[in-house]
Amino acid sequence: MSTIEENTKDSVDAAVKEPGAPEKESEKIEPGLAQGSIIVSFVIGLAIALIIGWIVFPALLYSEKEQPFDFSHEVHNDLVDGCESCHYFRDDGTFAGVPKLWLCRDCHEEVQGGTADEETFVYEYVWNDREVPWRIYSKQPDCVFFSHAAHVVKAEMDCETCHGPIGESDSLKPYEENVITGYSRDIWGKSISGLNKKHIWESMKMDDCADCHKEAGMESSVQTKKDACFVCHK
Amino acid sequence: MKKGHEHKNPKKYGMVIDLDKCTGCGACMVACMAENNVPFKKDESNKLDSITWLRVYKLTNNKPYPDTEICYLPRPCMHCEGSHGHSPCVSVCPATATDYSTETGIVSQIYTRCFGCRYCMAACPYHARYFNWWDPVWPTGMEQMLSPNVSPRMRGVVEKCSFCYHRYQLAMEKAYFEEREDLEEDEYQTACTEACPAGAIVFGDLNNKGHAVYKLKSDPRAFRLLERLGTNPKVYYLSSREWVRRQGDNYLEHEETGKARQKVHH
Amino acid sequence: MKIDRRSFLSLGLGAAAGTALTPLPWKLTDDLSIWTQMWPWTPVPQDGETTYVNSACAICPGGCGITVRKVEDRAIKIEGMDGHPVNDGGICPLGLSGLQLLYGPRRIKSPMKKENGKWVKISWKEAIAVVSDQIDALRKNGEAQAIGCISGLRKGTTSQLLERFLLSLGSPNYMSIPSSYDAYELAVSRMHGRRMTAGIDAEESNFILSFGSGVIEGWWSPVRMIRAHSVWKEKKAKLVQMEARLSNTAAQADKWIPVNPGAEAALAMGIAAVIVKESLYDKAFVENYSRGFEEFRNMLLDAYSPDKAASITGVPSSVIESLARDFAGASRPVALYGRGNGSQPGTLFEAMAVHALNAIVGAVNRPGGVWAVEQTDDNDWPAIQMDEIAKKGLKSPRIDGLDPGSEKDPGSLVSRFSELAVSGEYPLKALFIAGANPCYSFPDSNAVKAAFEKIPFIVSFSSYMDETVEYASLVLPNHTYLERYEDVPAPRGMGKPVRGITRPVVSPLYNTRNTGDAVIELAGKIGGSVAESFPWGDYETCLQETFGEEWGTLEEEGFTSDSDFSPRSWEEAFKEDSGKFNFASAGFLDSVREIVPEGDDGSYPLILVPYDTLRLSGGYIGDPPFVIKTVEDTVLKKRDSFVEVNPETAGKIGVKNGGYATLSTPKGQVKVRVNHYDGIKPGVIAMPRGLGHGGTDEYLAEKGVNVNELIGPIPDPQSGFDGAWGIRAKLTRA
Amino acid sequence: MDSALIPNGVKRCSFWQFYLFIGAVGVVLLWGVLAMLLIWLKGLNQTNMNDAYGFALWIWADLAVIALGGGAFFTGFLKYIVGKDELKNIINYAVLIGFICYSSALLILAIDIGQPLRGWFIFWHANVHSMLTEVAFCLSCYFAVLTIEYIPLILENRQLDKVPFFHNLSHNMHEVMAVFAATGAFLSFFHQGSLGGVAGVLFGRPFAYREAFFIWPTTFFLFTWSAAACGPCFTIMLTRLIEKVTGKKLVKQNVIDLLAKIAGWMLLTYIIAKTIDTLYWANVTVPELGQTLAEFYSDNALYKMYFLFLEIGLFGFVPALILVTKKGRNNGFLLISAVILAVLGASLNRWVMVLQVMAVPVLPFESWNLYFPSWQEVATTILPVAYGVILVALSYRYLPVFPQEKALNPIDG
Amino acid sequence: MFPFIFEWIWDPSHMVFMGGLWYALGIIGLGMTYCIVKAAVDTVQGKGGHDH
Repeated sequence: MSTIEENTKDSVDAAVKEPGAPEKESEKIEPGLAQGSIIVSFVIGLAIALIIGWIVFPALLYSEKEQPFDFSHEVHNDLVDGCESCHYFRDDGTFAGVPKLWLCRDCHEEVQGGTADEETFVYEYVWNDREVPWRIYSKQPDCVFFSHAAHVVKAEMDCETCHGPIGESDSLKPYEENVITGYSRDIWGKSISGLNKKHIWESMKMDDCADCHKEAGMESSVQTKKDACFVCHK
Repeated sequence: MKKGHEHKNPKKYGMVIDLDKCTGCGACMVACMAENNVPFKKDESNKLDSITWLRVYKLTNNKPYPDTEICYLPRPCMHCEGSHGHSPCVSVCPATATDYSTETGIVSQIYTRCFGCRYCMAACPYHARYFNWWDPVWPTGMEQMLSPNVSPRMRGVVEKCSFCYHRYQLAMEKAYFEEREDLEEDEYQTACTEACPAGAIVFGDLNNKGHAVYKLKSDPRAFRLLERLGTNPKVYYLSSREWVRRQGDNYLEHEETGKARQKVHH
Repeated sequence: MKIDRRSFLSLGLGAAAGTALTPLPWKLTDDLSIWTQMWPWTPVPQDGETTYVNSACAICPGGCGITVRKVEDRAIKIEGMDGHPVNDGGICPLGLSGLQLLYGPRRIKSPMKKENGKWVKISWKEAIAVVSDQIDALRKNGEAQAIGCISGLRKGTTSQLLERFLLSLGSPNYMSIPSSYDAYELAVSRMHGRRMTAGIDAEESNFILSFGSGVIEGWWSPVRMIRAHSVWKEKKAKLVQMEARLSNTAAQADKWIPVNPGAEAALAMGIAAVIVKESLYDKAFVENYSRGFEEFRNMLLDAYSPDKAASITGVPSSVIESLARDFAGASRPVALYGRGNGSQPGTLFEAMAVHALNAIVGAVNRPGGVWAVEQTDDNDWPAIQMDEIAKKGLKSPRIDGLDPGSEKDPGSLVSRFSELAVSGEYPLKALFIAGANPCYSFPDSNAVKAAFEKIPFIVSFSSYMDETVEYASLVLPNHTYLERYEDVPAPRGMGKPVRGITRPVVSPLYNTRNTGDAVIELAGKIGGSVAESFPWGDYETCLQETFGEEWGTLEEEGFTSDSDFSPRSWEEAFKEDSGKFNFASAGFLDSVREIVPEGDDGSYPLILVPYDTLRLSGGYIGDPPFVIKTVEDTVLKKRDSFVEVNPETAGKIGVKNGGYATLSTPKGQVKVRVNHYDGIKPGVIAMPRGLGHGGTDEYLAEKGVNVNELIGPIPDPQSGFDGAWGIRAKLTRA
Repeated sequence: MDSALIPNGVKRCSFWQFYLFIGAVGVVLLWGVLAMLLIWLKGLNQTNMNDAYGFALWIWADLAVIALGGGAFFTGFLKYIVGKDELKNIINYAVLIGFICYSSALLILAIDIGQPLRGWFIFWHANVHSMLTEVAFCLSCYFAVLTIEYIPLILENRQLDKVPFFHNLSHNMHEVMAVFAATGAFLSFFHQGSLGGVAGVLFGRPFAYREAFFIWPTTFFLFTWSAAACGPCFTIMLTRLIEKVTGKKLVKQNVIDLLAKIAGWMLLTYIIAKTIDTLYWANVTVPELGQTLAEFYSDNALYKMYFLFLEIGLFGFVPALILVTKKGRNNGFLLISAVILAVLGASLNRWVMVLQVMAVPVLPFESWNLYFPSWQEVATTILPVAYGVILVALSYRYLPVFPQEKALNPIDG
Repeated sequence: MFPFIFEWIWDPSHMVFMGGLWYALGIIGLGMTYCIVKAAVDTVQGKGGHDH
């Protein structure tokens, strides 16, 4: 490859010796003008890409889905004795998650408050004995095993640590579904860059779990010196 | 807010399989398949492309009639400890999809992490690892019987016996709920152990003197498969037949069964 | 500014640089890999509350208790029921796969009628009407006796309802399918002089002589016997297995005695002869509680001296002698009858020979021996109402020639079904099929199919699309055992009384109906005395009334049992003067002793014997996908069946291991592959039952060869049972 | 038609002749691409691999092309680090072959994994204890180096060179090429070794397992060594091939002779080391694990013991001895035979270290496994060959690959 | 491969491996950056092409 000088010389000579070669035109452009247009094009390209990447892409990636009807945690929280009244543990230690109809039926056999949402609930679901197809914001993928008992009972964490102040909310936020993966947006987090996380509940990726487990001194993995894979995977 | 996780009594789950009792009926294989959402194809007669986390081998003493003897040998994943958890497969996985837990001694396989390079299969001398060559397909209606406790695998990843780890997860969850830290022997048992009509499979913590496996592993009939390689497997076998014990490992002609030195890998 | 190649390139470079500074490529890469982790075509099981339901397994007569794990309303796993007297947590591969039958593609989803060779879905109302019309027509025509029923359900209320239904219609032709257990029961009944049911107190035995019984391969009550085998191993009891092939049982036995196929009875007699000759028998029993011993002794010494026995059985006389001494010397010996899983009845002579062997060592009604227990009627249902038509019909003889109710009645015979059903005394005009698949599981299944073609009206109660359903005119599909209530009688050979119950673990998935209900409804539709014979609103009421107080326990626990039960002592058992144990009972000493296999040894130099394995269900329900998956590739490879052949025999024929061969018998010819197997007697070839299914289940159909197409029944002259144990065969290189 | 693109002072075949040839090879390429798409869409069930043969034809092809592509790094090492300046006359070609080999290897790896879309996990979630991780990293980095080495050659195309930026870039890259080459050599020593380590660390497979020397199994060193020995042989072989095809002398004999001589000594030392390693393994390692050498070889035609002797003798010592002697190197027939034998030797070694490792039963009650590739596997393995032929043809036609071509083949008039 | 990734460990084996990797990547990256930047500067200065 050190023969470059020689070669280049040859080719240049050849080019000079061959008048009428097709690529003459490019040499007509003024160097300054060409560089200017090159820089402008570069900036335009850059700007378009930034807009697509930061604004258009996230908008396309997530599709907003409606919940079957609205629900106020705040209203219910005032009436019951803490989250576990509805989001309870079963006798085998598993967590029931979003309550089933039978639990709501105690109060909602008939319309109580008279909101349109409650009417929808009572007439369409309670009376038809149909479970409400809630979309679960914090639903982890199938490969994840999450034990509420381990966190709530053993590690004595409260619900808010991971779920945020959902108990104080008066209505349900829109559910955003990642159109590629089918995940809830809450797993990745609202921030598309995944960087500026302020509260634990803002994202629920593997690394978020791992950070806390590492902090708690769980180090049973031979490979990673962190918590072993099968602690959270199934 | 968060309570520390104090590390105590690391467990080492293992199995002792009594080949004198094993009848080769195949219940363990089926129990495993049913428990772990193992897929099945229309033709499963090619055993090199048939996912059976636990496979029952038919051993023969290779003698002609009428001195022929056969013995069945169920082979789950051995959950090799190697030296310090470096089992043959764990250290070779390039993407950390398989790991060894010092808390339970179980070799895990994470299907969503595995990208299907199959190096672990090349590393495993027991052929305990299986590749999903095909998309798993359940005939219409039969997906109803899938267990939510074990995630179904997708095409293109490796899977293997997990010692029904999900049962440990559920047992621990119950224990935590009841504010306990430890499990009773019967709280965590694998599906094959429970199903075996012969009671030939015993499962428990090899470190726990109170567990049946602790004593059984030192039975004079006990041996492990390919011990000499230094895989340090956690599945023990019992057989009163010398030829069966001898087929558990490679021996030179003059060597005595069970007396060979084990290799240690660092 | 001019858009030229360079600025365009620059635009692209800018875009590339910009894209790298956005989350797009990174998030997209990440999400695409997450997509592969969540492929929409890979199912995600729904989570929910886990519950457990205790029930019983009704796939085979083993009588195991099961616990079904459910998540919400889905059944996700069947496990053995802990603490159940039969299986205590253990379970067989077939039982474990029950959910694949429930949810599988083999299910019949609605009543169906065959119209122009095609199945048409119909309503239950219509289906019941079609059947009752047919029955009415036959009865009006005075042909009530031409209605038959083949039932795979030996005992229990459903079979009783079916039998009752037939009797109330006026037909004596209710036929259950006999097994080796029925043959043994008949032998015990004849030798004890009363209708007896036989249990084996196997767990307590310490020396087990098995005459080809697949003790750990499904014999009588599969899981219970495997558990018993483990008990034997623990307490170092001895198991001696006598058969021509190194079966799994033989492999696990302390000793395998390869015996000429079909010579098991002679071997039993040979052993008995040594015991008698050397006075090793239990004198307390023989002298006080038996009669006919002299005749028995004479016959033994005459016909089964060690040398003679050795020449018949191929077992050296020294081995016979030492076996006899060990057996008689054991404190709790027992001899077992019934080849393989015991589904084939075999000859009465052989059953009696084994029972006589038990008797001379006193292994009767004592721990570790055979428990003979009087048969009691299971129910106290009101008497059957019979109208004139019924009475007239019942005067006709049974098509199988049996005299129902007599002491010698072996229950029923199907060994000559294909011949008698169409060309016997009178041909069958209508046939009900319940819990059976004769077109697959009867020997000489092609002849059975031919007979079925000639029967004008066939109604199947099958839950699954099987070979027999293909020949039916109508299907009234039963719920599966996971969707219905039904009592499960004590398993074959269980000494202690046990009863289990199946229950609707899940609500019925399809438009099916419990056969008990279907029969009751059918009777109601027919009306008159037939309806009066069924005074229950539905089957569940019938069950509740039948079991009275026991029902509560059944509902709660899933089973009832009496763990303290023990059989009557010798004094009690034989106290009636006629009730002594009879060594010279009818048809024993003077009977035809050997069944000669079909075919001449010139054209067919080999002998083909079918064998049973727990990995292949040879019964009316074929292997579900999980179980067929466990079948070894030396038994089934793609669509080819393998036959086991001794390498020496194979060498003579010139077939390599794995090579193709043509197997022919007097009944048929098939292409098979050859598995060189050292564990089989030269000259004998073995083939498993359970392959070669038809039907529409792609996980089962068209795999291998159905051995029943190659063998045929040979009625035992004594009992009429199918006494065949094999057939002559020829193997040639293909 | 394309004369403006063809380097000055050299003669090339006609446009139509050339593209007819490219088209013909292109058909083979398309066949491979079809198979590749089938595999990506339908999965690895399109292959005849199975649970016993998790590694098969592809991994062999991978290992083989990387070993043979080793000519690039070793020639670079000799030229830039050792200072064998004559090799400048063959290094372009060596780089080109290396580039083809390594890009093919990466392509095959992308087909070979069950979940191609997760392929990046090997980098992102790397387990540094895995030899495969080391392979992946070094392979990718070295491929980047090869690309960097190849780019200036592309930029030397008569038309591209006219663009000032490209001309400068090419010039600057040449200036610092020694740094790249050194990095490439460093990376290559490791990944060639890691590829040997892939088999050598398998302590569950006595046939593959080699005891560690420092932290690496001996195969680590043997693989690097054999790649350094056989890679240049492959370069020489392909030089002779292209000379045959074009009917021109492209590289002067002294260059070939130098490379052949070095390769010969590398091969000789390698095969001695390999022999010692084999003897130690067969007499110490294997018996310690309760096995004998004979147990690793079967009656099956593919796994007979004579392969071992073939590898060491005919494919090892024979070419090595030819190449270290001046006479041998000067005899055209002997030289070409020697390099072909050496190439076969490296390929056979990789074959044995992949396929036979899978075939040999470890559990005493298991039997030998056999495997025959499906057409999809064969097509995707031939795909890189077709791709390589096309790339070599294009490069030869349009780029000044052989600096000595003009001098050796002066155009009349 | 980065310190913020789950599998990263600050231990010698990782450091040696990742050190080697990042060293190589660094050289490749720096080298190429140098070449490209210098080529751009040279081009602006009017070098290259046929006025060479």
